[in-house]
Amino acid sequence: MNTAASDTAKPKTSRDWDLRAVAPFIALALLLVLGALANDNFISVANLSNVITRSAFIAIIALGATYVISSGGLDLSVGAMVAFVASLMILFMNSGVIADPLLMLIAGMALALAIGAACGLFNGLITTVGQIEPFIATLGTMGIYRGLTTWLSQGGAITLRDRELQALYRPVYFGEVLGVPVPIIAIFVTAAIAAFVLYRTRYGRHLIAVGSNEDVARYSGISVKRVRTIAYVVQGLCVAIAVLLYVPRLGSTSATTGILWELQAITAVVVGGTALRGGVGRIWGTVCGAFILEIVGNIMILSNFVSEYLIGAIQGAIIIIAMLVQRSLSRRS
Amino acid sequence: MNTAASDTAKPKTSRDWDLRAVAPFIALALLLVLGALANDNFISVANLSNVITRSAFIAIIALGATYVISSGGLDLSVGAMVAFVASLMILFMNSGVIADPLLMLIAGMALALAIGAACGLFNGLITTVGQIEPFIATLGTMGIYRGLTTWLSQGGAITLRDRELQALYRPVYFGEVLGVPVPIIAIFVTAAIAAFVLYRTRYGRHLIAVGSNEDVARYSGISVKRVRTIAYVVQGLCVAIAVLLYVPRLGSTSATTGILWELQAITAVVVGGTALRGGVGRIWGTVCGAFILEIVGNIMILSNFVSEYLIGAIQGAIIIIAMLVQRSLSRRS
Amino acid sequence: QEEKKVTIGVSIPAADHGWTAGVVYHAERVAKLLMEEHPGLTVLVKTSADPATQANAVQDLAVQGIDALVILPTDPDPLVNAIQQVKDAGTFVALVDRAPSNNDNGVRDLYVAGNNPALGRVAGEYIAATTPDAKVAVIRGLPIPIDQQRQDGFDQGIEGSNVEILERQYGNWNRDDAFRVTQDYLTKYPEIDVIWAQDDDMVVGVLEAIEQAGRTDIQYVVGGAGSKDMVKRVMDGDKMVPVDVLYPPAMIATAMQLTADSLYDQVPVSGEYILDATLVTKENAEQFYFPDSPF
Amino acid sequence: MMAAPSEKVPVLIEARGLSKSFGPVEVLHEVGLTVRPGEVHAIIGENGAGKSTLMKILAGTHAPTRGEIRIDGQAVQFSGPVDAEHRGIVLVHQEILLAPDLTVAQNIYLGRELPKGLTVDDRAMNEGAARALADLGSEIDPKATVGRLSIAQRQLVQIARVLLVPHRVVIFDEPTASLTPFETEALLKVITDIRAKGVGILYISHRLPEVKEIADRVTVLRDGHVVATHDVSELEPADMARLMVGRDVSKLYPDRQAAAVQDKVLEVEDFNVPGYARHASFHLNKGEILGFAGLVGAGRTELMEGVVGLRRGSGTVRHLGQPASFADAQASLKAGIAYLSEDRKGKGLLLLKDLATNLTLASIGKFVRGLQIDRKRESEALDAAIAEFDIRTGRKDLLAGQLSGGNQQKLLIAKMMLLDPSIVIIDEPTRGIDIGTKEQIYKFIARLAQEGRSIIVISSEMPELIGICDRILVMRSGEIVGEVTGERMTENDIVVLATGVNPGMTSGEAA
Ligand SMILES: Nc1ncnc2c1ncn2[C@@H]1O[C@H](COP(=O)(O)OP(=O)(O)OP(=O)(O)O)[C@@H](O)[C@H]1O
Ligand SMILES: Nc1ncnc2c1ncn2[C@@H]1O[C@H](COP(=O)(O)OP(=O)(O)OP(=O)(O)O)[C@@H](O)[C@H]1O
Ligand SMILES: [Mg+2]
Ligand SMILES: [Mg+2]
Repeated sequence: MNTAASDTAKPKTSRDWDLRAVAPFIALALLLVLGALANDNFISVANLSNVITRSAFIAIIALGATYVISSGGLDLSVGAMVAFVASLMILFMNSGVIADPLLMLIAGMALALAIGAACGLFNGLITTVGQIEPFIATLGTMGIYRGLTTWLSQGGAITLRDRELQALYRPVYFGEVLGVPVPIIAIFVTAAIAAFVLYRTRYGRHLIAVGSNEDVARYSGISVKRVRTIAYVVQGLCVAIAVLLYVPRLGSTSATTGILWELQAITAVVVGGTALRGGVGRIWGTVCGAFILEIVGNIMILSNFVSEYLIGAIQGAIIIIAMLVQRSLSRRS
Repeated sequence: MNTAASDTAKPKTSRDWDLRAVAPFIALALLLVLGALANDNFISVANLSNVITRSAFIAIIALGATYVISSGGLDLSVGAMVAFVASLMILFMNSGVIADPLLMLIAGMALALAIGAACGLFNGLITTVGQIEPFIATLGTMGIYRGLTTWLSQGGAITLRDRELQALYRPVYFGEVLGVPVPIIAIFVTAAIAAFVLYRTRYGRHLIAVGSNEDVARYSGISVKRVRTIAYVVQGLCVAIAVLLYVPRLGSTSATTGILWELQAITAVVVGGTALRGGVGRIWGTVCGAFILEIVGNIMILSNFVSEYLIGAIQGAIIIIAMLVQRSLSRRS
Repeated sequence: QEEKKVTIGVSIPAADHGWTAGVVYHAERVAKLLMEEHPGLTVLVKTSADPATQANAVQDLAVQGIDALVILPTDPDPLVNAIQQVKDAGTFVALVDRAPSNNDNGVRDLYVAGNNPALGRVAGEYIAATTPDAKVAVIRGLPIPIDQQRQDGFDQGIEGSNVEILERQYGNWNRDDAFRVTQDYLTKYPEIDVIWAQDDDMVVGVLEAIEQAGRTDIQYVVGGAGSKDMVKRVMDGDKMVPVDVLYPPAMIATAMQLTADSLYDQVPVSGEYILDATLVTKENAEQFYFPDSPF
Repeated sequence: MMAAPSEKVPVLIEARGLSKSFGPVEVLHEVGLTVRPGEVHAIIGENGAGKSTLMKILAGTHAPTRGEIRIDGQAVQFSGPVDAEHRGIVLVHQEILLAPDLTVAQNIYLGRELPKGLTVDDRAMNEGAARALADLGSEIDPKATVGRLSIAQRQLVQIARVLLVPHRVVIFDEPTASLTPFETEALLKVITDIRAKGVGILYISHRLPEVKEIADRVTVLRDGHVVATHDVSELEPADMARLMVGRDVSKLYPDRQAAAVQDKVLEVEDFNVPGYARHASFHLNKGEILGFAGLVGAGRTELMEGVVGLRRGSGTVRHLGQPASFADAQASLKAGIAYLSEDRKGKGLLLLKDLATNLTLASIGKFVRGLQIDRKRESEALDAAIAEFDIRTGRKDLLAGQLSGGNQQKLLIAKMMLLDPSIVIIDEPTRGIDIGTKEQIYKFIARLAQEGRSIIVISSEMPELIGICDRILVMRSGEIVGEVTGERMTENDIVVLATGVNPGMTSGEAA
């Protein structure tokens, strides 16, 4: 043990932080090079646009997770919440209470956002008012949301029935604006808003304070419970936005939708440079982390060297290597 | 990650601590009452012995998790590690390199322990020397262990072929000593050793110090990396012990063995009163937590009130309620 | 002679339990055979763990340029759109096993399937015929549509008989969960005649739990799919496993074969090929026994 | 006081030309220093002068950028604090470094547990810890969890821990900052004892009379340079202050008239904080400075935290005549009541965030324009605070944790003042603050009162309370046991009330 070790643990100047913030982007760049070597098609616009488009779900959910994690919380229920919100949304749109498809679609989307926010609020209240460790609280609600979805779907799938509605809704995932797929726009717009709120507003400041040191926040007159609860609500809204993109893609959902997405979202957040202990939030890092995860999967499928049995192992190894690269980058300097 | 307001987080008298430590046992007692109301057979010796016996895997793994978590770490790879160690153990015993079944069995068991320790060491080194956030590091190794298992089993099952060996091995799960099933003995012996090491030895003291405040431990001349790494090795050994009990039960393993056991183990630890932030370790609480999880599942199936679709939801709700009961217990006084 | 260059993409679920492992095994086996047979042919086999990643995998295959797609969807409805895209690009699509709600020529050219409702029905009929007054405990798989189809088939199969279903619980197609559920069934019901476990993997756990409890009231267990272990037991005349219901993972091989034929022999292959859910008995077991398969 | 060891005695530890830079900023410049066996060598200097940094280098926590350390004439290089400890050089840190989840005894013996077979000998360690603490005049329960102790108690535990190591040189970095006279006296006695055994001692304190009392030699640091080293006999506290600050600090406490108005802005009746304070009743007048004295653990902090809603408590509180009940600090801050915690690291500042973020944390609403935080105004506020409170920082982009202890305290005061509160409760306002800055803070407090604000000062330094307060309430064991005003505001009267040793005095005096 020497002093050098303890010195790196606590960065000395804001400089250090900058390198840490850049590290995920360097890891992403390295992966792009690796991908280009693995398969010629990798670097094509079509492929990259595919990959980024489909990272939208995890990226947007991970934006919410960045809020929760920077506030010192954790949400394991997001995958189940996707299934739950999507089920209710589709069931509502299948119910036919509104005749006009467009109106119905808008109502369905509003409903999804409301349910997402409500689920987030529920998570938030259990952890803050109920004072239960977030890991356990949201593991519990994960069970609840997934169980309710199973019950709603009676163990099967819930499929959007109305063809007209489906046709109307399809462009939300498959459409393009000025040549850019809608989900990509959704990622960047959501991230921009998230970044603005986190870095530029009063609430964002409070969030980071709560995550850094709860007591300091409390003594500074910040309502820790309120700030944290809102973070969970933001997470719920992000889940709902992901659902808005998810439903038109597959037009259907089931009790298995979104399984393990929580781990992917958290991984994206951490790979993006946000520490799990709270107090730091890196919105753009998170987006980058989500891209990294998706690209690793893409490279696995495009390259033909890896036995499909080993894909999981290689993915795991790549994540670890990416983190090691980050670490060694931020240690230099 | 702890939302508890600081005055409950730092209890004022030694009373409080005791109540917190006792809370899981009270929750367990309440569950027993609930179970007895749900079904007459619940409280029968046969049923309870079944339930406790099969909780052995999670309980023993969770003991290791208690070490890792009190040291301020986390291990998400344990479920995959179970599958990996079990696969290698069975493949070795199928290889027939040792003719005598008993010797082969002993060699196989020793091998399992060695592999478990090695996997733990690998996890430990990545998080400590590699300085990667444990959540991500062990998520990565989870992928690696599970991927390797899939590859070893070619996606199928790996079954112990030697009938004689199997017969010899069976009592390790199904046998009894003085009427007590072997797995139950294994739980309590492992827990007693774990408690002794954690509470009574120098290493245990250092472990808690590292989890409580890393800098302080370092200034006290404790090698933080060594202590943490050993905690992961202990976790690996606990996984191996669980494997030793697991293999004789079905005589086979597959790539799906142990899926989500990591979450169950962590839940058991937290339900048992150990905080995820580290610095506190409750061995007997963990054992109690593992029992609680298994009993909740048992009650679900024994009772007739719950639709099979809703079981997950009710289980989630019960965990949350159990934690709320704990909280309110430790707040009173 | 110069064979024309053709690429077939095969997208199947990851080998996450016995049956899918069998699918992977057969896909790999036939891919090799086909490529030997046709020097110009490339077969890309890709596995995915869940619908979302499989949709990605299909997209990735399409990016690489394929002439035909053989797909066994993890969950069909969520994948319809992804398949549709490939189909709309003019690629030949063979859909295997799991059908979406609208399974017509607009979505695919060829449909090869085992028969999920039949798997349930055959098991139900066997139980109704063998033990018409049996009390049956059922262990289901995961809450997804295939499971529901098997369940509905089973209910049809026992219709009209006195067979009583005690309970249905999810065993998640997992041996350990099946073991746990069975233990609890045994505690809860003093008398069970038959356990239908819907899948051979789960039967392993069921049998161990019964043996441990030392219960003799259970007359037999019916599984499904045709794993080599269970087929072997049927072949050997195991009392507890008198029959098995076939749901062969080799159906992927059939689909790949047919697809290759349609590309090379210019024989227009299309329509539906539904494989039977054959009842495996001691008499016919031998022909369904593949000792080399992982499943 | 003992005679200083003669110049002939060999030097125990010596620093030669030590320099230290953090990034581009040099905080120590060519510092030289010697310590002889049996000598108490005091280091004094303003906040941020580099005292702690120098000590950390001597104790192996930091490596010097240039220069060398010699022990017994041999040049050495420490691989870390543990290496230095093995060579007999131990440091009592200015910040508390204890594991909050372990007990007192476990902390004291951490890393060198007494073995008993395979296990650790908890009984022996508990006894040893109790003895070590008793030597320091404290009765802290060795089995108590450290997380539950007050700052002062933790400081004592930390000192006990260090003194248990075999040592040749003991470095105390502001050991008395959070101690009351009672514990301070015990500590000084301990120091006298170990010095008699030939141990060399380095001693940092901002309490100059204490330095005068205990030290043999004094080295003054200013901006990382050694200004002078003198035998203590050549220096009076006033000279020390002048050397440190570079100007005369003859009049520490501002002149002020006691508030004339008897307008009660805050009335507290029968207030209870479970476990800490009982039946507390007091009031605060407009424009008044009210002092709270008491020994460590008297419950002053907890009582105030209860009143402002940071802690659960019950009782009647009237603010400006209206009944008030504050659910949390947000509520009390909104009512214009600000509480400055004594625990600046744990509850005052976000150590890993920059200065501006910390400064505006409680009052961020004032820096919002539209939806956005106005970064420019924030940075202007920081400039203003640095100027007004004389925060010594090399760079404005430092993290709060990188400020020296005293400067952190100034930042904390600046943070709360941005709220423009009408009632200010300051807990240990000058803990760890150099004498020059103290003067500024006292002036500042007086000015606040002049402006018509009302102030409660909790302090363990009686001279300070006597110097600036209009009235002083004394607490003992969770109860307000008396009030002293005017003529009666003497150290003796306060000590009698605080300790209760003169039984005839207590009951009749209660406010
Ligand atoms: N890790 C660090 N990185 C950058 N600057 C630092 C660091 N540690 C200390 N400093 C700076 O070094 C200077 C000296 O600090 P030091 O803590 O030695 O002061 P001090 O004399 O002990 O003051 P005080 O009386 O307030 O405790 C300060 O300006 C401080 O901001
Ligand atoms: N570990 C503990 N266990 C039991 N009681 C404690 C403990 N620590 C403090 N107390 C009690 O809490 C009360 C007040 O503690 P504290 O030291 O915070 O008071 P204070 O007057 O604010 O002291 P300070 O001078 O440090 O500000 C005392 O009655 C003391 O006995
Ligand atoms: Mg200092
Ligand atoms: Mg205090």
